[in-house]
Amino acid sequence: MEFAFTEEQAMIRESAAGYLQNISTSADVRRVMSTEQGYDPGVWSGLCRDMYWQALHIPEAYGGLGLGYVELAIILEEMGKRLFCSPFLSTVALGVNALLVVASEEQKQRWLPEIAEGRSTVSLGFISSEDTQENRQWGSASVQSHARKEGDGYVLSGSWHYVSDGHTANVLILAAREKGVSIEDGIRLFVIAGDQDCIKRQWTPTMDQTRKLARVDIDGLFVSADCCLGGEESAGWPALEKVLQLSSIASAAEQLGGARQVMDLTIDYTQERVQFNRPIASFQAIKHRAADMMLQVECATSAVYYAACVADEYLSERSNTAGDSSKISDELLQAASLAKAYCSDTFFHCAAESIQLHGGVGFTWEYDPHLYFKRARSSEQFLGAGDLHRERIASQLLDSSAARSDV
Amino acid sequence: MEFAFTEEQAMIRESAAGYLQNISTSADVRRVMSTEQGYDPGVWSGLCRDMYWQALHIPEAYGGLGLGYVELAIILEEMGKRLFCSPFLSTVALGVNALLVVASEEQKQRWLPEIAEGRSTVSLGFISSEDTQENRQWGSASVQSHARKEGDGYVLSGSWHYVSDGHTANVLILAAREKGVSIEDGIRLFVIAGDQDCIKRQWTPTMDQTRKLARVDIDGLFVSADCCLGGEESAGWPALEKVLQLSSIASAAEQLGGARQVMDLTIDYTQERVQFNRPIASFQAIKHRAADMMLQVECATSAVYYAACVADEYLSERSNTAGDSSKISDELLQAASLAKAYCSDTFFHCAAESIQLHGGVGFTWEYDPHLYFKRARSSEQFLGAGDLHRERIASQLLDSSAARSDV
Amino acid sequence: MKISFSPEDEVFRREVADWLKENLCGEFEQLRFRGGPGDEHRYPEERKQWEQHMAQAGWLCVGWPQDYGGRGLSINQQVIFNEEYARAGGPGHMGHIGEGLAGPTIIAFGTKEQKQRFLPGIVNGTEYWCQGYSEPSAGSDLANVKTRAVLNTEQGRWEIHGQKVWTSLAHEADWCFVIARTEPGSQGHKGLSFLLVPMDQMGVTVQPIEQLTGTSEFNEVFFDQAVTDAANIIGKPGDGWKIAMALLGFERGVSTLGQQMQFKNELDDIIRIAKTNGAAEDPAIRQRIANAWIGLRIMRYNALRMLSGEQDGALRQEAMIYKLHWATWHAELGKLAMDVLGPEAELLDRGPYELTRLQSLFLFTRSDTIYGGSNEIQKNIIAERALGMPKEPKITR
Amino acid sequence: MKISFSPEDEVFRREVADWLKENLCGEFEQLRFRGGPGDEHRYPEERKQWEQHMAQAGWLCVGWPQDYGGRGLSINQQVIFNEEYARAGGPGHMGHIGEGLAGPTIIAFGTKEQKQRFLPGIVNGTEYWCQGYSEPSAGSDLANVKTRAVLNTEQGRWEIHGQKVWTSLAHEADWCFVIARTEPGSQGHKGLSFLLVPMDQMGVTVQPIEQLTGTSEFNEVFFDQAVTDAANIIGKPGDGWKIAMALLGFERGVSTLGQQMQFKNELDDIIRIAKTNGAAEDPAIRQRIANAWIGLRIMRYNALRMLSGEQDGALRQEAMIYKLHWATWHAELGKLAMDVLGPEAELLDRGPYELTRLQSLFLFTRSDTIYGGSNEIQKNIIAERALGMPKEPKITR
Repeated sequence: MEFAFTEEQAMIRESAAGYLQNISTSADVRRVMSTEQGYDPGVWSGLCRDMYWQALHIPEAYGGLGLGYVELAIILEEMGKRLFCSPFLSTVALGVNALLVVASEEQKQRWLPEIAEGRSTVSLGFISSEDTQENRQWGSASVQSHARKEGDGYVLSGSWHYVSDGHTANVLILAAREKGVSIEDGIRLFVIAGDQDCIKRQWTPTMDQTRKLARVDIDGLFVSADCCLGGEESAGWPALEKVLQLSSIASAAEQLGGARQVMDLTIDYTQERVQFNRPIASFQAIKHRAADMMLQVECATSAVYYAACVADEYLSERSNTAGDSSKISDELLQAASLAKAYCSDTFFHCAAESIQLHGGVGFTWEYDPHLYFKRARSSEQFLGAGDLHRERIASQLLDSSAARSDV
Repeated sequence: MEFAFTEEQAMIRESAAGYLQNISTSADVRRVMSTEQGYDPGVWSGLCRDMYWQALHIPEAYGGLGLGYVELAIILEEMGKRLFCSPFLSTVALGVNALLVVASEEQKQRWLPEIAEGRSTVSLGFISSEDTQENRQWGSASVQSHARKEGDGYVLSGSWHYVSDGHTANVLILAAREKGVSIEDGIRLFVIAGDQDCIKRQWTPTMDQTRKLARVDIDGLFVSADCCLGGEESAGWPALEKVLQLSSIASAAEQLGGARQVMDLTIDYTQERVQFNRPIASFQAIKHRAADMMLQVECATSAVYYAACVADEYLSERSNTAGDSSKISDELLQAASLAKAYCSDTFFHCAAESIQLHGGVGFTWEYDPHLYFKRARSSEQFLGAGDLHRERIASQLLDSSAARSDV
Repeated sequence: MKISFSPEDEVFRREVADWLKENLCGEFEQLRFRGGPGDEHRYPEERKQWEQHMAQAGWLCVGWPQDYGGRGLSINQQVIFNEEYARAGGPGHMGHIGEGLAGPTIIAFGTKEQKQRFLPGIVNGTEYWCQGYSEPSAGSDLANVKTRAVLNTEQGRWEIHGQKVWTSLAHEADWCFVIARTEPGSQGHKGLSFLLVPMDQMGVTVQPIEQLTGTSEFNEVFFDQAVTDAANIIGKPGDGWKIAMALLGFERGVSTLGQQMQFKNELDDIIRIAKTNGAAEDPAIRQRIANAWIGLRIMRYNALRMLSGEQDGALRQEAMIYKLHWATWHAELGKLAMDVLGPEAELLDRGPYELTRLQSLFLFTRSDTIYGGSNEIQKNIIAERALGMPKEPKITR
Repeated sequence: MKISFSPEDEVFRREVADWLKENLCGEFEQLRFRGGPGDEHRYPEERKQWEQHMAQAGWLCVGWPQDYGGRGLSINQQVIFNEEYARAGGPGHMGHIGEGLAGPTIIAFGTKEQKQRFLPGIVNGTEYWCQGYSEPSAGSDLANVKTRAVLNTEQGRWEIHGQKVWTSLAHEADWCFVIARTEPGSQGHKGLSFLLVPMDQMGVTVQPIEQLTGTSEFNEVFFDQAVTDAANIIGKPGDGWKIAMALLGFERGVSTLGQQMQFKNELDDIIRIAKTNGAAEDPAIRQRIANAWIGLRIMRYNALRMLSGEQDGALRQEAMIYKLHWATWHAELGKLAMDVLGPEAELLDRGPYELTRLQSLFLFTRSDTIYGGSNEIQKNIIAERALGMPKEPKITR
């Protein structure tokens, strides 16, 4: 047990902070977020070449750096601080994790190296119901696209909503189920090239402009059986669920960065802003609210890095034994929901406080708080907000026969 | 529309405040709360004689003062301020309301005058399940005592829990259902003398010592049919529910008083207590928390007197037409749940803040905050806490075909 | 104490409802439910026409005394009028600053000539007003006003220099009432005056402020050698603080009842969506919807308490909490709207940045807790004035 | 960064668990899960015997260096020891003030003679300590200490006058460390000294404070011509503030991990009840239980962050929030316990005022957010020291 960053990890953070500070200023964010693409291809390919972060937790066997989830969380936290606009979260948290957890050896060989080399971005779409209530749960019921078995492959049809960077991703991983099958196991993941003519991909403009969503429509696309991640008998919702849990931890790390940065810039502002002849930072009510923010941000830090350690253990147990024990599987669920619930609330709270404590300028377009506020809202929603994740934890604690609150 | 107190109402408040200030000091409360009886019989009979509050909203036809629910709320608010220990709430909110809403003309003639004259205290027991989950809901499922039809009457059996002042009440009104009948209409209310040998009544000591609870056990007591409130075909849960709604408004008024008083004494304390060379009331964080309390207390005031006006309209419509329209019936449910939910939260919040802002002495037995804190907790629970009442409102707003959010 | 209206009042309610039904249609139909907070910049010309149409039937300034062109309605009737107006979807009043602030101030403190000059334009819907209070470095702190005005006795006019900010409707207004420092070197509350300044002149520049919604209701107003006639001062030089404080009282009038009906429309929308999209099955959402409903009811009875009883002019406790309560409530409603919508909440009406009605609610309500006295200022006021707690100590360093 | 323990550490964990299983039984069985907060006054003699029993096996002061009689455990082993102790239901340490505060202070600042005199009593469980910090009018404000001590050079002893308050276990303690003003007329942080005073003397009176629970863990301690040997001062006269501040750092040690295990026992109780009585079906309760679980996990990782990495002695950010976090969490847990119990929560164990375990939790946790630096003080410290925000301005009037 050693719950502190290693020297190497501290160096990774430092270099990430320095790099992002140059490529993701407020002006950069504003410039890029107003485009449909949502990222600067030159910046992205530069990052892939210089920093190789897209390959961070891809094993060395597939051309990656072979680092762990703690390192990934560090990078994401730094990106979150800068509201960095890029397909990183989609590609690494959704795409790479799906391949690591679900894909067969052949599929890993096929796809991971081209991601590691920065040649492909990836996204994953699964929400595809027309029933809002099903979609609200971010669960297996939201997968309502269909994959009909035909010959040596499948015919895909459906509309996938809220696909992060889905309109620009080179590779799409899509979840679909056999028609008429409502059980969790009836779900399969398919990996396909994104830019095929028969795939209609449409950017859906969003309130948070720093993260792009798309809708993907397919009406009867034949894909061969080897596009089915992990083989035809594998996958299913339980595997996809693990991918989403790993992604939740990644998203939480990014939220943590956003929360910390928006807190810091707000406290800086209160030190400068003079009212009634004093910097407003000297008013006790402001100080106490700042302290409340710091408490939450520090707790969020513990939550994220604890969850990252669990993700590390999960991925290494999975790669060593090609399966996962129920113990580590339960722990991943708990850690992911804990981190996502806590960081969602923390980021939203800090961003809302930021607008309030900035006063009048806090709700102008010109100042930055609204960018964090909108990101806080969109990332809170992404993969489920606090209530949903708390209910998942409650279900583990209360609905099983034995209490599992082990510290 | 005139949402201000009349001159007469202002006078009632003033005289109530003056009277209670003398009979319910902190020392009085501490003396009386440590007894099993829970009130001072001399003080109680003095109050009945001098103030006639027990008869406040009993119609003049039955020897009462014939005043309204707003006046009742004023008295209860003042009692709440002083944590007055007496069977007033049980007798008037539970007892008199049950008789007003459910009893037949003969039964009113029989019982109301003796209450009006201060000869009898009353209580009402209905929670009688052994299943905690049923009891938590304070609803019809918690009525699990039995009334078996036998000859010209009924045989009562059961154990009634959490009966306020049930061990001292001269008259008991008890809810029971036909065995095997689970529907709401199968419930009847029986009014009986409290001090019969075959009724086992036991004080159950409670955390809040200012309000006494008892358990009432009956094993096969025959009561004649004319003890059945409103006649054998009347009553049912819907009528009892209205009684509990009226009682919730009464309880909320008392909570309001408690909240306001504990806020005031806390603010006074912060003005006196010097730390770091200043009264702590001068620290902005303390001031803002005081302002938050005042906001809640003022909102609670609006909630209580709005609800009291609705109760007034309900009781007068009922006495004029011997029935109630669905409109006023819905309004009573909403107003009662609104007031009880809001005042429960407000009182608990203010009492907790009181302990905190008193610092060290706040958690001593010697200072008063803990008395309010414990009363806040017990009254929050009584007839259901905030969540329960909010869910009742939500059910009206969301589960019916038409939205009913009419301002 | 009584919450129901008299039969006579109910007759009046029908009269208002009928008039609105017969008149808020045709060319005005498009204005229904428009022009509220976050939407104030829409249809300005059409809304002015609508207000002139109302004026012809005597429905502007209904609470003003008849002597000044008002309808002289009782408080109860004003409550009813505002409720019915909002229920019918009557558009946001372009003239509300004139009707609710400038007018009452002129009635209370103006000269006979000022009343004759300025009140008819407000009552007729032909002259519009904006408010010059906040300044960039003063913010919530009126005592720190830096805009200065000098009386040029030769030319018989005030000359004004300075900058105001957060001025809503400035680009639509004919007049602005400006708090300016008229005593050079004065500090704090002293030496301020309350001036009426025409907007259509060289010396006044209006610069819209782009908000987090991407729209601009608020403006910066620059006064650079702006002028107004020497007579256009309310009260005497140096009375500015006193008048500004009295005006704060006018702000909390019956129009709040109309505001509440708008809030009710929003809450009804949210309830309707929740019932349609399944959010109504989510227990946490249910609790929050019930809470929102409770808060709105309480807001109504807070307002009725303010309006009932003797109007002795002093701000009572329930009035001091009013702004803090509604602003906080409204911001929470905005968040609730998003959470009821779920993932769909992110999707814009259309690109590049056209917000849906509820997104606009969500974002714009973040300003409710800031403008017109932020929550923090409100809490200071409550603590110090209502609860008698000490003021902030003076700073020595 | 790594959250699992090494195989060697897991071996040690079994060793601790086994020893406790074999020893915390028989005559000591009754002490299991006793003596925690709100229960500190129970079984004092039996618990002292238990601590002496532990001492014989070397299980007191396990984190102290072996040179001073400790076991010299690594941080990880200390974590494990405290977790297993709490998991086994090990009773609250009577000696925790000696082990966690007095001892480390003497080790850091004491003379060789003081170490020889005082440390063995702590390590052996034969001498117990209490803490004389707070005063009635000083409260959270150590700089305002009024207790004074004068060196009587003739008799070679300090003479102490004054009053301390909120002193837990004072009636069971052999020694008290007292912050007293030794420089007459000094103000604020200056002129304070850190004295070791024997409790068993005429000049010391202990008066229990009755709490809202009806029990008394805390005391007032009166010093009226109390004396202690001139040598019983830590550091030099005037060093009191410096030493007291250093001691604050000692307070946040590995013992917090044991405290968390007690919290876990409480949460497990609540979960068990909720599953039994149906509260587990209530969606709002489910959210709150999940939240409590989340808070406890985070508390653990906050603590592990404090204990990991380089121990440079400076209080890091995660350490500054620690007290505020656990105290607030614990008070909420108390309320949750009541709400899970529902109406039953009101019923006492027995009259006249014997609280149940969970009632005691509910009431006693209200003090968690007050003693040892109230939440308000914690927030001031966080804002000023961690976030660099300005201190309160000095008062001029």
